[in-house]
Amino acid sequence: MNFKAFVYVTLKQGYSDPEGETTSDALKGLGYNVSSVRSSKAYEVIFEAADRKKATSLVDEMCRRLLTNPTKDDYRVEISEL
Amino acid sequence: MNFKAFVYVTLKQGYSDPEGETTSDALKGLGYNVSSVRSSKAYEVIFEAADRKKATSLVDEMCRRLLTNPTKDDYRVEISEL
Amino acid sequence: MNRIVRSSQAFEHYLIDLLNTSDAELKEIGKTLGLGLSLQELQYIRDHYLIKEKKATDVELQTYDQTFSEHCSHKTFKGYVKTPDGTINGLLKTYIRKETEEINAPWCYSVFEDNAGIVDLVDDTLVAIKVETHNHPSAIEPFGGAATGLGGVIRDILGVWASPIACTDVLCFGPLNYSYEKLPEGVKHPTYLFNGVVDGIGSYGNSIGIPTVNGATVFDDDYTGNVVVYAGCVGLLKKDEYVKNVKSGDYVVLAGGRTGLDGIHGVTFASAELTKESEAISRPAVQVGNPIEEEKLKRAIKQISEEHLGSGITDIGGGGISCGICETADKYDLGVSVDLDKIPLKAAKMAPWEIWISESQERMLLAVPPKNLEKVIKIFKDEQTEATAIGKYDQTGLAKLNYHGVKIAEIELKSLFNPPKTTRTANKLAKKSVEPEFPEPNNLGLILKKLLASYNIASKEKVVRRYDHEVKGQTVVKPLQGWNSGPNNAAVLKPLEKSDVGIVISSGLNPRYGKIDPYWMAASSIDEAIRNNVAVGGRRISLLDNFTWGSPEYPDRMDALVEACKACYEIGKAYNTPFISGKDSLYNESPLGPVAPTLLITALGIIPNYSNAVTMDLKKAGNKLYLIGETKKELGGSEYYNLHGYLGSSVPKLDALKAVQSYQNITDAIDSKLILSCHDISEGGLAVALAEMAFTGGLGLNINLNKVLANEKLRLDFLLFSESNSRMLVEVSEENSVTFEKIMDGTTYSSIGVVTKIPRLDLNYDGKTVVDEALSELIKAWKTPLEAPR
Amino acid sequence: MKRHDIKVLLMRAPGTNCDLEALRAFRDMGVQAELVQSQKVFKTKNLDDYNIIFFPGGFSYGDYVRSGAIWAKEMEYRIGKELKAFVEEGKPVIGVCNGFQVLVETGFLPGFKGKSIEPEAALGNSTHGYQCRWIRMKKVNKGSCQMLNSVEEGTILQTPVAHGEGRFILPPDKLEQHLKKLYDNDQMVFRYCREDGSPASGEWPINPNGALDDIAGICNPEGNVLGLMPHPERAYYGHLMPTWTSTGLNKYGDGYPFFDSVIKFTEKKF
Ligand SMILES: Nc1ncnc2c1ncn2[C@@H]1O[C@H](COP(=O)(O)OP(=O)(O)O)[C@@H](O)[C@H]1O
Ligand SMILES: [Mg+2]
Repeated sequence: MNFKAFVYVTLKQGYSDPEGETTSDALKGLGYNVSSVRSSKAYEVIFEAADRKKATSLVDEMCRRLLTNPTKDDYRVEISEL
Repeated sequence: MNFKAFVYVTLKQGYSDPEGETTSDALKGLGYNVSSVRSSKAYEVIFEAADRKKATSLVDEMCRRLLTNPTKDDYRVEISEL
Repeated sequence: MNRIVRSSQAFEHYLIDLLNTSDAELKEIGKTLGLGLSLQELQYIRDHYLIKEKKATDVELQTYDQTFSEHCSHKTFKGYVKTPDGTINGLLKTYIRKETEEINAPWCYSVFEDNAGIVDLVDDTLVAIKVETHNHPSAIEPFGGAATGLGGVIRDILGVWASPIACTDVLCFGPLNYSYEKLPEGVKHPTYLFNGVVDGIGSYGNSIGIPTVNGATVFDDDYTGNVVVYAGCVGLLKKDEYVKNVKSGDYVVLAGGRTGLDGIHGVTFASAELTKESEAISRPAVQVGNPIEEEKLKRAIKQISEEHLGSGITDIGGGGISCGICETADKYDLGVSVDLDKIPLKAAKMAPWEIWISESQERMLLAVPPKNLEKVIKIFKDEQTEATAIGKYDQTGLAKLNYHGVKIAEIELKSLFNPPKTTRTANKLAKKSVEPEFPEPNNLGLILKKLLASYNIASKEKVVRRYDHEVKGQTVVKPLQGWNSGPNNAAVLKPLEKSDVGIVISSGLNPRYGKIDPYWMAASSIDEAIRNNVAVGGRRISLLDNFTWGSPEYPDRMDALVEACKACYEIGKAYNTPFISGKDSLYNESPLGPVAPTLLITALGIIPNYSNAVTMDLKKAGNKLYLIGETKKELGGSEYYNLHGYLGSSVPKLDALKAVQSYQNITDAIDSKLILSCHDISEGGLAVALAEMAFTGGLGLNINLNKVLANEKLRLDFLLFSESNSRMLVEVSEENSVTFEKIMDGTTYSSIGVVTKIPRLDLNYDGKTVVDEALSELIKAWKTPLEAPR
Repeated sequence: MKRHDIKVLLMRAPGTNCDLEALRAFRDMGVQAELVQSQKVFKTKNLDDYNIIFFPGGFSYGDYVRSGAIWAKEMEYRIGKELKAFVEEGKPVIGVCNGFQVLVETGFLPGFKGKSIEPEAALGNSTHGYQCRWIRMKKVNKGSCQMLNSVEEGTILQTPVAHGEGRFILPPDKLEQHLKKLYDNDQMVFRYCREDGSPASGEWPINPNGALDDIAGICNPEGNVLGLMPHPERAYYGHLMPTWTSTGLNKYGDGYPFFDSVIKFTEKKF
């Protein structure tokens, strides 16, 4: 079965986020009333797995092994069958 | 009123996504049955606006003015009141 | 614990009663406050407070903790070492500094004193250089760890008022094909570390706009658990910009990024009442670099130093502002008072002690005379960054900290900078590696291609090209040579518009030799760094030592350290190359064991006229090729043995006096413009060096191996792949060969062949062809391994 | 006008870092070149006082969001009108690397119908990630880009590239049309090429970033706004060339004719 997983990777609370801060300053500079911006990354992964349960655990593994660094990142996954 | 907007910026269909391809290769290298990866960026913007309607149009403006380049990017916004 | 009580202040502030504490209580206090202090050090502090008859505060004890740490005070290198042959009083003093002092080179401007070593360049221009390690952070978060490592060493250069002009990085990983199944829990895969570290260095160096021009990338099993990341930086300054003149009344100015909870480690101050407050704030275990912040700092500091507006400067690294401020005050025999509440914060809530020891990145500390304060603050502001006066130096000899008007610490600086000396023990382990025996293979061409394709020899283009090595337009000899991207020996920069002087940067490290013999490992690293430097035209060389070692609490690791330090003294002295700076990173231990003892030697040379610089690519058919130096059966720790799965014991040694003579002659020949190309012989030996010169230049070689000078008759594979030190290959035109030979007179050299138009490497012995390979095959073998998909 | 009267404004933002080598090249040309932080330009400078504007490379504002985007939008907001007027007067505006990205993000390039409100092109992620390497680019402009007219059509220049986002792309739905316009308007200026001058045809690393049609640099239809990814300022002197130790050391390198032509044009035209 084919699955599509959206993986959102955000910096954990407490980490400074230079990209978010710079973007926030830039938006303020353009005249918007912005108080903060957090930047994050997202991946859309299309992959094969035997069933939904297996798919969920596979994505989780991918996140921990490659897509995120648990020391500093939080992540959130949305899975759908294709 | 304060609003929180999630802005997801993805590459338009038809463009190659080197980062996604590298990630996909890496996942394959780790033994996963991945057929493709698309990478994208996301911003969580906290800002002020008079009402929801105004908020929606403001975020749209921010996207068109700074957060995306219409030549290559598609975007999607989710707004919630804080 | 009732020895620690919260004071009556509204903010977090604790008083600690040290009076008559037992050893057990001291240990308990240390544990509760998350201090890394040893019992001996805690006793020292207790006795100090006994005399003062006052309670200690949390901030004070944290300050001692930071200042006494291995990172800030180098206890192992400054302490005693008990060896079977007697006690050494300080490795640094006994070996490294002694070498420098005895050489006493007049061109050494400031050594071992400041954040970086400083030597003369030309006229009133000085060069500053520093190399740092960032191993532990890189093991946890390779991108951020490596990036902030580079950011940190760049600040060391800013911290002597210099403008950075180039960076270096030396990286050691486990094999990229390491099996995932064998990885212990918590150890990240070498490929993940490799990609992260290289991207981290690239991202920081490229963004801040400093070219990364030299380095090395090493792979070995022993680095699987302990990744090693060295980052270096070179900068320029004028003599009159090197202002070190902090006076009572000068302001303490903190500039750059805001202070947050980053890098406040191992704190177990998690008593019940605290957790409630601290829960909401998580402490980042690793740091996120912001190169643009540092880029702005760099611009502002350059202007301040050109206008002589500061009286002192230092970077903020390990220990945070606690170390920077106290060290500065102590260095000038001053005292200091600081208002911690004036420090701009990025986290909403921080306890005073956290502000004091936070290791947030991209911050610098300046001392500024009152009359210049306004100007200095404005310069930072014009660069779109922040600077704040947070205190003042005075004459008290004390560091006094206030928070919203309340005095929260008062520390006697003298007590802080005279910690009790540590004693370590050194003892050899009775282990002996043996020399392998195996038959001579018959297809040496195939072996050569396999060696070229081994991770340690293969092209590092994938790494090197991720770094901008051209920015600033000063890189005259680039890391990779020409359109074929061959491996140059060293980088040459031409940093001054009005002078032809060049700076030559090279490095040497031979970790595998260290597994056999740390003395000869260190000696070989020194020779390699110098050899690489000399090969492009460098001279008047100074050295930096960077030790990455296992825990000094094991006698065998200490023994290896002593041996390596001895070699630094003896070999460095013989080469007349003073050490000017260095750093140690100890405690590199993992579930897979200690790191291989790894001494990185960085060599900084100069070349009076950059246009005499020599690259390693063959230049023209018909020219003669000379081999300088003697070849011996020295394959212990070699790539060749490794290819067969052996370590061996015959580690390369060297004869310093002979090497010095031949290097001097090479330099003379370069100055006489006789040398057209030159390549040092290192990993993979003679055959690999020949192949690299040939395919980089796109020209063939016809070599008679009978002409190779060896101290005994060697098996052909040993002759081709031995890694004997102090050897180089040199290309000279037919018409200049007589003059060249005259210059080389008295050293070991021989003409071993000619450059040809035929694009093949043709090696002959006793009239028979023993290797005959197309250059296209050789370069393919060399380029493919690291270019393969990630 | 006289060479020493020519005034060049080099702007920089936090993260700009190829400014000094560009400044050095202009000064060596004998013109007055000034490097000014853009906040200062916004507050205290008058663009009318200058004859050439140069946007150097680097990572303005960390290249966060997209390379060059934040700086471009800031500039548009603060001095958009003045910049537009400067361009409309026909004065040379040059962007190298990050500067090219800025000119695309501000809508000056390709600028089919003058400055566009939204970018009409993009410099996307390079196919092989960040790369610092030497490339060859061929001048293909037939004359519209007058500032480069002293560099003959067909000339091959060796210069370094160093970027992660430099892959020139056009919107997929308008690709054919836009590309045709670039040719019809003579907006093509530099294309990545092989040693013999033939096009790279997308082959890496001859085309180092996967750029559409091997595009290394373009100009606006009027020819006075020029953007390119490669760095002529880093190839200005002979000793910066990658093979000077084998081909011989000349005083100047392949970047020199680029600057030489821009200055000669300015002398003549104004
Ligand atoms: N991690 C690195 N960072 C920067 N430059 C590197 C790195 N690794 C290798 N290099 C550069 O690549 C070139 C070849 O390196 P290497 O293969 O180690 O050469 P050698 O033949 O001296 O052993 C040198 O110019 C070196 O500075
Ligand atoms: Mg090598």
